Amino acid sequence: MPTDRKQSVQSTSRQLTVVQALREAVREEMRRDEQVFVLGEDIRIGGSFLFTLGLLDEFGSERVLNTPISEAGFVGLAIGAAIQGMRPIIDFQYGDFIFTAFDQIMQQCAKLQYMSGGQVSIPLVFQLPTGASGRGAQHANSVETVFCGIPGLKIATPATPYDAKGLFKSAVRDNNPVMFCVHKHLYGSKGRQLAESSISRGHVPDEEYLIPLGRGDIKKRGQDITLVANGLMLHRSLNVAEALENEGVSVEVVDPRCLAPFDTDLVINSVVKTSRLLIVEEGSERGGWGAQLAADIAGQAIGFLDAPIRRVATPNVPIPFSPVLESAVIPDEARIRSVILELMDH
Amino acid sequence: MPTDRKQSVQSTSRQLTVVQALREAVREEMRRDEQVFVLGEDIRIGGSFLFTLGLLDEFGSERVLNTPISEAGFVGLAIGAAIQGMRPIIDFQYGDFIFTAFDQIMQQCAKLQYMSGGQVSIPLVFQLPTGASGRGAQHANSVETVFCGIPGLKIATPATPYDAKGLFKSAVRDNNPVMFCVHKHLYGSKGRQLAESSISRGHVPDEEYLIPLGRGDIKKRGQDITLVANGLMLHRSLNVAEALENEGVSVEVVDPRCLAPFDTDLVINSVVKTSRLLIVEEGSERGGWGAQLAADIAGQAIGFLDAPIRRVATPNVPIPFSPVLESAVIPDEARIRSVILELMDH
Amino acid sequence: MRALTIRLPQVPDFAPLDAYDHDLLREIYRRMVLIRQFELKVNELFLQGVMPGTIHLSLGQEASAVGACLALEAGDVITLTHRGHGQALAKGVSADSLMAELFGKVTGCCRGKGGSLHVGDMSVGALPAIAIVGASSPIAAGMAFAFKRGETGQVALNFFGEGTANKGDWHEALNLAAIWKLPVIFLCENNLYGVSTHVTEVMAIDYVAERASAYGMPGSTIYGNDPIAVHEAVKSAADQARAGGGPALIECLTYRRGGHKRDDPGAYRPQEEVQAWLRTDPIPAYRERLLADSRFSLSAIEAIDAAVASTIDASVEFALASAAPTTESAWEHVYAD
Amino acid sequence: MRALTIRLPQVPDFAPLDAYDHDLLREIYRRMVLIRQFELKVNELFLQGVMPGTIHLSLGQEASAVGACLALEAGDVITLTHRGHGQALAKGVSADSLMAELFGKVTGCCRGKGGSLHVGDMSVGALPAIAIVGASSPIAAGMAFAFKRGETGQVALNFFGEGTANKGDWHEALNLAAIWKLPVIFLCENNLYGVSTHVTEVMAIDYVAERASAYGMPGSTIYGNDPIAVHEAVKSAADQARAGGGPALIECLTYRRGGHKRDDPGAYRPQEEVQAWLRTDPIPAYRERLLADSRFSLSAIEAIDAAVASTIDASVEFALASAAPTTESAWEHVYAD
Ligand SMILES: Cc1ncc(C[n+]2csc(CCOP(=O)(O)OP(=O)(O)O)c2C)c(N)n1
Ligand SMILES: Cc1ncc(C[n+]2csc(CCOP(=O)(O)OP(=O)(O)O)c2C)c(N)n1
Ligand SMILES: [Mg+2]
Ligand SMILES: [Mg+2]
Repeated sequence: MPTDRKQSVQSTSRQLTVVQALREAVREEMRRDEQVFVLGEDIRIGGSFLFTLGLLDEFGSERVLNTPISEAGFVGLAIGAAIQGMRPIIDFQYGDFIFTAFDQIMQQCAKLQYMSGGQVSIPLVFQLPTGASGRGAQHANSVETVFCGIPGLKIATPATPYDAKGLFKSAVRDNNPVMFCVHKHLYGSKGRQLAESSISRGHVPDEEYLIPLGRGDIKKRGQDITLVANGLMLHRSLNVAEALENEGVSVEVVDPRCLAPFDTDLVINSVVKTSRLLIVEEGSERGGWGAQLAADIAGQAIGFLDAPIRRVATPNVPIPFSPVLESAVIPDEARIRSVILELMDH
Repeated sequence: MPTDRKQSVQSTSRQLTVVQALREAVREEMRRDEQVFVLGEDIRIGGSFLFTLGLLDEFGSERVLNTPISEAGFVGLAIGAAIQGMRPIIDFQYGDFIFTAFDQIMQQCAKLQYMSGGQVSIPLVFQLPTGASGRGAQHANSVETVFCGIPGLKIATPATPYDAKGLFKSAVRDNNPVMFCVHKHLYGSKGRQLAESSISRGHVPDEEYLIPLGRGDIKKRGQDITLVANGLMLHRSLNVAEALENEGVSVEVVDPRCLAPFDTDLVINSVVKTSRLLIVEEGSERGGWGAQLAADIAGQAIGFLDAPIRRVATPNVPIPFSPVLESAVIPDEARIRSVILELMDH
Repeated sequence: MRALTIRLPQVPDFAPLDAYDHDLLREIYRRMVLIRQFELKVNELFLQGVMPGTIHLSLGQEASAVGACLALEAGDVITLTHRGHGQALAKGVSADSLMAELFGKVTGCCRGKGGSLHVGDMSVGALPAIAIVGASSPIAAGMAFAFKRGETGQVALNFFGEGTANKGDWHEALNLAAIWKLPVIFLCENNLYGVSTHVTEVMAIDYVAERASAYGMPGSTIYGNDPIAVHEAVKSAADQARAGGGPALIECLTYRRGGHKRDDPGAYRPQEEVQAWLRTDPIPAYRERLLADSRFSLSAIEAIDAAVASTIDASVEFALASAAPTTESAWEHVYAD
Repeated sequence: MRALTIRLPQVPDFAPLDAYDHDLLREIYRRMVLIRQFELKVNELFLQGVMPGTIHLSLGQEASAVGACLALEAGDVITLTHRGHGQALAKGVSADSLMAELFGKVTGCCRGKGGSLHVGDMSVGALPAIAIVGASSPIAAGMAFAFKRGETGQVALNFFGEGTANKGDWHEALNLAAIWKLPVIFLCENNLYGVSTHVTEVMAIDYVAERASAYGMPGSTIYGNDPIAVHEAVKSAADQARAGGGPALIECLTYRRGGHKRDDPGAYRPQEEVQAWLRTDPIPAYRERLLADSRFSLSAIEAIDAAVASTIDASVEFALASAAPTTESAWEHVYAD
């Protein structure tokens, strides 16, 4: 059964990086709807991860706006514009900087629709590079985690070019704020040293398509254990799963793709089949989305489990700079593999 | 076996409200160590919940500072002062306003100690009224939840005057940032209409004592089911547990008292005995501390469970203003009771 | 306290009213009285313990809310503060839906989900209020951004208090509005206090409007208890903004007649200051000026008072008679479709 | 782009050096060269692919870092920016520990946990750098608060870029410092760009220092490529601050010789501007002035250059020879005891 990643090596298919797929998505949506515009720091030259590269030429500086370094200000501004019918996309240089605008997210953007009794809605996409990439603690947050508990937000964490494009287009058309979190190592932007750059390329069809927010995807079928992972961790998990297949352990790899809404049913159905669950995420273990998923399964499907629910995540530490330390704390293939084997012993 | 709440009706004991107990704690610590000072909005007249009432008279305006409405500014200022050896206590009017200073918490306060390789430490207490109290969505956040996943922070959520005082004194002496979250309905400040004001009074001994951060407390012993709850929910849970005792259901009520560090062992030991676990919290279900606890138990003690791990929490909605709606979403005794009974049927 | 004297009211000579349109003058009066009566009634209902939640009254500040809102077009929008009843009524939110909202009823302007801190009605251009100090300023700039981009000719007006000018969001908003020349008016209701804290304690300058130059924006400080002065200032700023001239900062000096919120007696205020300001109550002052204008008779004015009184009574009846929201509605509007 | 001309360098006539202490003049030179050589070496190591992480070079901005830091006392503290190597060396962080930090070694000033974006050494008064733009300003004010409260006579200096002046944290910090008269100097390195974005695009005023008046604080704009001018300005602000006169804002006009960070060629900058500024390189300009002073011979200066070169070489050797942190150390320092 071919996974998305496998499709990527079919010679006939069109191969894009994640950031190329995202640029296609944003361009298509900007052509389709002139209320869509992009703002952020230095986006006229492409932004930090080249998400906006070339947009200025096609759409002009009225729709591709360089902002001052004023995150709370321009998030608030985007909220106001969205309330008045526009559909802003905010490109963050690093998702990490959004914490300086956190009140605008948590208290305004996520709640105004509700507080107003439905009088306003806020279609607004946040393009947020997430995760660790060798720059120390302040540039290494798994930002998606922080937003998981906030009602009113949607959260996407695509791992492949195909998913990135389809989800991004849905995000732009959604009438709610969407936190679109892409791992910094997955964009495949030129000039960026990617730890695992090969995994950033993949098949993207020519024809238009959308992927609904909230629908997960089984990236590899298997019988023995359910492994749920997203973002960069999905790739590491798939590598392990593929290797284990040859060793007789059949891992089903589920990519939730979105953290809110979360496709819990997809996981439950898989767990019913495999009776074992491992959750892999990059964010720190305490308070991660994996905790919520584990709790949901322990609440709704505990009877199907033959083993403890295990999690592999970063321990509760800020991310250290030194490359040896960064790799020591962030889940790697060896850790994922060994926990799978432990669970198979149950 | 008497609980803290039961002690409160012993006629010989000294009875204080939570806010009185807190004021005693802060006063004692300010006398003990002149590096301790308090800052916040309008604290010279007592602050929002009268936490600082009378402090100005004893300690003067050099140690009791009214700030401008500049949360990020004065949190940062307190961090700087702490780095230089002072021990600031920040009184927030409502914990909800801390989100405008979130970067200072998440990226600075929680990480500078680590990033600097231990060169600095930040002894800093945040006094944060938390939870819903009839003021609509922007004043009703369970702020403790948001901080749970941030390594480097400690979090206390006392529910009784005794715990509040003992934990607060430990918080002031701790060399780390401590988020001290007290439910708005529990202070017992004069002039505040308290939904359940009786529960705010309790025994506080004359002698000095400390309660270590991270040690939970069994508030009621029981055999049949473990119920973990904090803050206002602890009181609702105890009411239910006491009523059920007469109906032959013996509920063990565990108060974690702190969310970080979390006394997971105390819960595990209880679950080993009871084989059933219910977690009750006011924050919204998705991403709550209860999810983390459920995940930990599902990972470490799943074999002892005879029933699913259940949670009672606010559903994933912002808190509505209308009193009928607020009470519909926030866990009440009826909901707690019915889930206990469901679990007992397993 | 630094410079108490400059914080005492400096009541200017009032401009004669002859130059003004009769209906406008009348409506200014009516709305000021509407706000006053509405809030007195709300206060009473609170003291009786029948009204839930908390309230922040704007008694004494009616002139700036009304002067500002009546200088706007119907299609223009305002953002409101935690002290928003007056701003809402000034912009045309109905007393019925406002009162019902305070009672948490389904007929409230926000279906009972907002409450006193979040009142507003988009159909009259009043964005449901944002209670986090400073957070509304960039949002107002954003609405203005949409107006400018859509070339709609609309203007946004951001109400805020002087205490709010020390928030980072406010700073960022003013800068964004200035560099992009957005049609937004930042309207400061400087009532000298943020809760209990006097403005001189939290700013080392005399007036909030002095900050405008930091953004390259025009700023002015006016006597905020004269609705006509406020009206003039806002009208001319709105004209400028519509013409592409960008934002402006207008500071209205005014005063809360009561405390910060219902349980606050405001005892932290020096008596000299309180007494001096209480004498400047905008409503009697304006009423006198109307009476001095031959176009307004005492009986016409009393008729307005009476009509307002019955509007208020009706709004209470309406609110009390309205249903509470259904429990199921708590689950609605978390996400838009 | 508005007003390019006012953004071209306005090189003033330099004051003669005779009035200055020989050792100070020498040390200014040595530290500027130290920074330059350090960063050129770091750049080279990056291009070779042997250095991990990312770097933001301050080539061209040496004069303001050195002029400012040498105007402080040893006990004074600075906060550093993302572009902090120069600030660190200027304040006295050793090249060895700095280089080792960039390599993520346990001998680094932050034990390898910080990296290029977070360098600093408390023992010389350099708070490990804060890479979130604006966040360090209130923290600097807080350190100054402790100095004032403890009557220690120390001063804090907050380095920030002109782009940072649009952040809310910065605004709140300046206001707090002003109302509490804290001994803190806000030192703006205005290199005209925040990443690719020219200051004229994000501010509708000419100079950051114009914002000082919004807080009731003295502000000045100086030519930042003259270390002597910077030294004078900071010295007098520090004297004021120590005497209880409160904070000051000093804006140093300077320029990045390269792009924002290693992978940025800086191609968004107009050639006219780049060329004009490149001609103002502070190091040769200052070197010439030294040579014009009879107290400095060419050979003495060349000896400094040579000594610096070996310091840098030694630092690379030191860093490369140092051990990586142990894996266990990743778990240390999350909480203080
Ligand atoms: C960020 C934030 N901090 C604190 C508060 C609590 N608070 C509500 S109103 C208020 C005072 C606001 O003062 P000002 O801006 O002058 O408005 P006024 O109340 O005088 O109308 C404060 C501190 C808040 N709502 N938001
Ligand atoms: C809050 C925040 N937003 C964005 C960034 C990304 N960033 C790093 S440096 C920089 C430019 C800063 O410009 P300036 O203050 O002028 O300093 P310079 O780089 O010119 O020294 C930006 C936008 C950040 N670190 N923090
Ligand atoms: Mg005020
Ligand atoms: Mg710059």
